[in-house]
Amino acid sequence: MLFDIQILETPLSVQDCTTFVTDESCGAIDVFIGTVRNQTKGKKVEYLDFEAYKSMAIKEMQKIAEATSAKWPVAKIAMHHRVGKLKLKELAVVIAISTPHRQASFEACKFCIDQLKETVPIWKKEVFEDGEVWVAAHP
Amino acid sequence: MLFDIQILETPLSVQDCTTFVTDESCGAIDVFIGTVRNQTKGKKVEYLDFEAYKSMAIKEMQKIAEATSAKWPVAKIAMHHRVGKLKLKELAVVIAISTPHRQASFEACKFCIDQLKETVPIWKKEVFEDGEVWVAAHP
Amino acid sequence: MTNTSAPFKILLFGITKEIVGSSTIQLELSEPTVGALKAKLRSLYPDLGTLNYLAVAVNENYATDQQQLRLGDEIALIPPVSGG
Amino acid sequence: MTNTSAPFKILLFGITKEIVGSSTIQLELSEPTVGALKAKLRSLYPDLGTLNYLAVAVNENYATDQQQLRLGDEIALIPPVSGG
Repeated sequence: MLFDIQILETPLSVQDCTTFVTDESCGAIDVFIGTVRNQTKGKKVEYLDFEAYKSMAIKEMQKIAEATSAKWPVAKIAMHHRVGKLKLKELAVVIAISTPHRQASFEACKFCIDQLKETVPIWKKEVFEDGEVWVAAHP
Repeated sequence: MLFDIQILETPLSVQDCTTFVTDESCGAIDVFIGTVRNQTKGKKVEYLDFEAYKSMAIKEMQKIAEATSAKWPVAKIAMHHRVGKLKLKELAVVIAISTPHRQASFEACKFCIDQLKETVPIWKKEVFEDGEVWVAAHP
Repeated sequence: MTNTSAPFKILLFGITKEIVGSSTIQLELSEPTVGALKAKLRSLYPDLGTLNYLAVAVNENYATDQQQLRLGDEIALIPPVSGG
Repeated sequence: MTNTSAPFKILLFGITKEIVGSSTIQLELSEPTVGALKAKLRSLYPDLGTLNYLAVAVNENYATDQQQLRLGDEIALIPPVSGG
């Protein structure tokens, strides 16, 4: 299996992703990790709440992995996204990609996270001390 | 401490590096991992043997971390390099960098590994079935 | 509307779930297309019109406004995504 | 060379260690500079001249050929690096 794509309600493991993609035909792995930041535009974030249209999200992540493999000489891709309430510093997404050489690993990993943020039906609500907002919903 | 820079004779831990750099001011971590590949130009590799001028290598890695922090809004950098004999798929280097936003994490991490390969006094011998070669030593 | 089809069930997520006040709704449509569905939803829930965009997925794929809806299709409203 | 200084000790790594056959050597230099050191080493060990490049570090910093060497300096030959 080339791709390990999951949406999880439990904490993500970077190690699980890097172990999955490690391949003896490859000299490079790039890993992107999205973590919960303590502020947005200067406003203090208490926690994030992620919701997914899970079955479609998995399909869209699969499409991204396939598109990435078509553009770069990728051996394996792991793409794990967390849902539910996430505290500061917790991992929201981990994407790991193995390639023979390093340049492709960076380009492919950046492509994956950029695409994920465009097309995968997952929504993030930022919860502040005095309110909450669905990110990017409004102009 | 902003930087965790180490040269180790024992297996590297991606988790150690990502845990070190995780920071609540940051939403992004990029990690580069260099792993042992099974071939070079079609020739089957049995194992790699890394040697370092350790005290100077640490200083050069520190300089790279400082240069990276001067160019991008980096919170923390972990840079671990292994020495000794490494089997296929083992980790030779792990570089993890946390930044507020993702674009900088990719750029900063790529800069670090590119620089490391240019300036840090560490040498890699590829050992084949029928011989061995110090990488990049000769034209 | 007199010439109604049987009701379509629509899945709601994120801010659309909050605007509608439910995680699913059932609607009748005189014209069974994605475009007609969006128009009807915007007339029933004007706050949907304030979103940056509003897509519709049919059977877990993004759909165009022209796409026909069929009974049994899994239909979902997709407000602006923000994963990662 | 009659006007020799006291011997300098040089650390060797990777392929330079293999070419010289030792992890350190001691040398006398009529002119205590990095350039003179490299020239003398290349004459003693011609295989060093086949390398892609050969740098010298003095006290753990890359040195230019013009740099003066002083007794007690930590001197190292740096063949082409290949970490990562």
